[in-house]
Amino acid sequence: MPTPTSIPVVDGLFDVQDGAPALVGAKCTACGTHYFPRRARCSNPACNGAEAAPVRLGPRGVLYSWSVQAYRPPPLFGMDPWAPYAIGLVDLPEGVRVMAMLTGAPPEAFQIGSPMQLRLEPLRVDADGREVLTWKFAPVAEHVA
Amino acid sequence: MPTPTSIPVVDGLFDVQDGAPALVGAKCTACGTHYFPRRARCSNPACNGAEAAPVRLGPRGVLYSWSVQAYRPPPLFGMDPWAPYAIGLVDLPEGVRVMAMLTGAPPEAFQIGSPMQLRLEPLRVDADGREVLTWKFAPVAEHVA
Amino acid sequence: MRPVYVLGVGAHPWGKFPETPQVQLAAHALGAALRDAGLGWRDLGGLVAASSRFEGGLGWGLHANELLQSVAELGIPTLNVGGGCAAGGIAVHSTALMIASGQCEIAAAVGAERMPKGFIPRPPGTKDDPTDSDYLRWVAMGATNPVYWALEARRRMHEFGTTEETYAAASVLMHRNAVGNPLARYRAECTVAEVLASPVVASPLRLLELCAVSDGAAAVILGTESAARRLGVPLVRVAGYATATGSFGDPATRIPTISTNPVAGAPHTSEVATAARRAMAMAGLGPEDVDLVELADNSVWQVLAWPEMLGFCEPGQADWMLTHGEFDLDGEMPVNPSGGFLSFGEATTAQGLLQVCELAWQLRGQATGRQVPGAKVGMSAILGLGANGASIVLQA
Amino acid sequence: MRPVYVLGVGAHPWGKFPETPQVQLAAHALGAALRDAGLGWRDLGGLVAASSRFEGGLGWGLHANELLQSVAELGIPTLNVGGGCAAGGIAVHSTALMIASGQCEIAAAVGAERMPKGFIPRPPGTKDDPTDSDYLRWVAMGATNPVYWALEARRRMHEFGTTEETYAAASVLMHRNAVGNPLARYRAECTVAEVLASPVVASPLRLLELCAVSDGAAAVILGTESAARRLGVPLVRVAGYATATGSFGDPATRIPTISTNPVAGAPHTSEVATAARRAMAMAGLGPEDVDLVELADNSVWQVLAWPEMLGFCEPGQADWMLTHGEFDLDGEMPVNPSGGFLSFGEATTAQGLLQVCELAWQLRGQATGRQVPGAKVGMSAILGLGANGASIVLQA
Ligand SMILES: [Zn+2]
Ligand SMILES: [Zn+2]
Repeated sequence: MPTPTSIPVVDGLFDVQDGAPALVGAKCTACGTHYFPRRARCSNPACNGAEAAPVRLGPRGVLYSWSVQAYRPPPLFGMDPWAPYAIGLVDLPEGVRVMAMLTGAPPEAFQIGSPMQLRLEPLRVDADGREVLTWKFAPVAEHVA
Repeated sequence: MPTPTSIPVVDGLFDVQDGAPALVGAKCTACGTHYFPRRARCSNPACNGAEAAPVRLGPRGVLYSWSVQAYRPPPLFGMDPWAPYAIGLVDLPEGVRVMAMLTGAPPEAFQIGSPMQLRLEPLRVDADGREVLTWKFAPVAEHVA
Repeated sequence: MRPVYVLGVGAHPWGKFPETPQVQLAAHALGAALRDAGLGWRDLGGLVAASSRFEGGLGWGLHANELLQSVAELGIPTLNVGGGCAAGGIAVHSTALMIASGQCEIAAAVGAERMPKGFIPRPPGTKDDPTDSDYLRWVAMGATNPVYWALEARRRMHEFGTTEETYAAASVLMHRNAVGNPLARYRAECTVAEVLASPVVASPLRLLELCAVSDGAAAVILGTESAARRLGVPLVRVAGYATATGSFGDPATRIPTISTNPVAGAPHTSEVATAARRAMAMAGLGPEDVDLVELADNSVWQVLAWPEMLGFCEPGQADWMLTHGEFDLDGEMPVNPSGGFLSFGEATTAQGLLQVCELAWQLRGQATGRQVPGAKVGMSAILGLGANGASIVLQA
Repeated sequence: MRPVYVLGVGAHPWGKFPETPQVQLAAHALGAALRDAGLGWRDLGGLVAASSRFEGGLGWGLHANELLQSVAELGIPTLNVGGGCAAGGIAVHSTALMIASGQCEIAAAVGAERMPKGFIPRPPGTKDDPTDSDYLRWVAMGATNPVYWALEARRRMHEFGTTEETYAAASVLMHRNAVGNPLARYRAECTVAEVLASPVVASPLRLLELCAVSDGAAAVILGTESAARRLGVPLVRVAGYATATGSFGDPATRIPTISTNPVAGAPHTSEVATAARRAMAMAGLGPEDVDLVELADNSVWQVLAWPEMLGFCEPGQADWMLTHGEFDLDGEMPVNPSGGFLSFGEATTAQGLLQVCELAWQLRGQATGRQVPGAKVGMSAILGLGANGASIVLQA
């Protein structure tokens, strides 16, 4: 979680309240559609451009699909040390399907349909010694081991 | 003129033969239209994409118009030291109207219709101490002073 | 081809808006045009965006898609069209074709731009390439855009005796027209003396004789006659619309090229002259039928040269027309009642759309403060990088 | 709208051509199409370019203008259209509209691309922008393009029991078709075992199950029926042409987004499904009338999923169709006789045009080595960044 010794990989995508992490998205004030990340307006044509307001999402969901990336992405992705890792799509109860790195299990050990839980984990340590955090999903504890 | 102590600002736009500088353009093998700089094909629709072959242009022409640039252009233009300078359009006998820096007279002293002559002059000195040459046009000697 | 009508027009004011992302400017302009037409987002059957390279468009010039994904995922056909500063005019042309061809009943064109500061630079991420004339003009002679217009302006002085005072008077006229236009960025009147006192940028042109760069956005909604009648909007028809490219032998030295191959008798700025001729022919009208023109005054030179090129007066006659008030709002041939680029500053892709908005407001009699009396036919003319020209003729 | 016919098609082979500038690839392809039609450059009445962001186009996406300035300054209307990988299909659509609307008799569409190596990167010069999902997907999770297809492929295994062997068999089919296509980059047959032995890139997808990036170019010349008859070319009609964008609720996770808002019952990859449905409706045909399809196989997943999406078989039935030879050249529904993206490698803006070239060769009976027997109706389907879809239906 963000402390003076950690920073988010990008500001405004997640936060921690009372020790609990959540993704920060938006909810249409007209039709209730949820979005991630935050956005200004709803894209449901029925809403005719209605506004969307910030909202916290998750932290639980269900794994919709996953893959393991075997080759190192371009340098903008600063994961260090680098090793093949899983990326998944997680269905949140708010109706948003979110893409995220997966953690909490070996890369090829994930299962579609598993309950998942949001975690904020370091991608790397920056030049100032701070952990750079990103959002990930892990299998819910009672479902592993 | 290019010597071991000078280099062209861009390769292939001008050369010196027997001490005489010229611009290097192209001539359509079908209709005879001249181009500057070099290009592969003629754009006269009557030529149906005919090839154009390299050819030397100038070195004399007639000043079609001119302006004095009072503000320093973006850094890609490495003129050093910088001072306001004239740019002109020169009609070459081959039918090409070429844009160039003007030299050989104070910036505001050029006259439309003047006979002009090609000169290769330094824009700046590079990190290796070489003069970086560009093409310019100057009033033909007997017409100034 | 079935007739095409203007259903709605709208714009965001021009200026500098560092806090407003490009897509938000676009949504503002198109939202205003929808309200003007009495339509909602879901009524759109197609969307054409004038594609910018400066900001937005998901980084790939997909401005129509980004706008739909931001506001209304309608599934409708979109088109993202390039064309440099002519893109807005080209977008109106493509939109008109969507209606005329029967592909849809109601479609919109939008252009929105946030410009970088200073001289317009090379596109983001451009490599130094000796076969790229845009690289050559910078590295070998540092030729800024104003120099290109200055070379034309100086030549005109030689050929027709145009004076610096006349050029300054063109700037004065543009700024006077803008006083009445709340969308314009520069709305203060100025005098010939003030223009002549402004700093020379590229002789003979001065700061107040060249257009600045601005942020801005504009949108036009077109539709069928039955849609126009159903909505009850004023009946303004898109009587002519055309695009063109440069012809071989055109003597204009185009940004960013460093040479031309002029052929005797070939028309100057042929991409615009040809587009305008085609648009007029399509409308079945001649220059004498046009009540006002919105033309791309990147500099004062165009205010004089283009009315001649477009057939509104003879070559060399524009100086007399200008100085005798014939280009004024109540003159024989009003030029840029909006105030033009000189009063707006250029927001590239939006500019061609703003021209068409202004034509519509004029023909509807809604151009409060800058109305051309009794305007029934208006024409736009715009030039874009790469030898792109476009012209739109509206008729009330 | 008047009928539109294919007058000529042409392409440059796909591969890596470091010595050939983008505009030269374009000139090669359009030159070949002109020869195929028996036309010269000066016969063109309009030119539409699928606008790339990787190279050429005067740095501003003006590829049609650059081509004309290089080969023939005709003064004709041009259009430079974006649309990511769908741009080629969108360009054919715009060109067809030029003919159908009566704007011109003969017009061409061209796409030419030289791609950077490796994973497709962000556009040149892009800034790090936290509101840009293309930035977020890279910086926060390093999601490469293959991961997006891999997520779909894994889900399909879950829903329909598709096996890794079936995915491999899709690659085998594409490569077998390409053996007969001199334009393809990869023309060697391969086996299921060889595909399964190729390295995993993004599980479950392997190197031979994903399309590489290539250089290539293709062009299509369209015209009126009278032009086709005058030239004496085989009569192939552009019976349907449509573009579409994504619909709200589409469950597809689109490159480069990092989320979706799936709505129950909403169609997957709706931009392509909608475009195909509109093109079929325009042609007055149904899936059962189509003799072959050229679809955008960025990965083997599309080879199975898209025939279902396009209505050629029921959801989940494609595995059986593939493994029983029904997608083969002599099967019930031949898929990608050209060899597809998997055999060509993707040259983004050119790809949608190559599809239409292949349809024309097939319907003319000129697809030597890969001919679908008795092909009379062919359909293309292509997806582009920004939720752009396009589909073209040709009929002999
Ligand atoms: Zn909503
Ligand atoms: Zn020639």
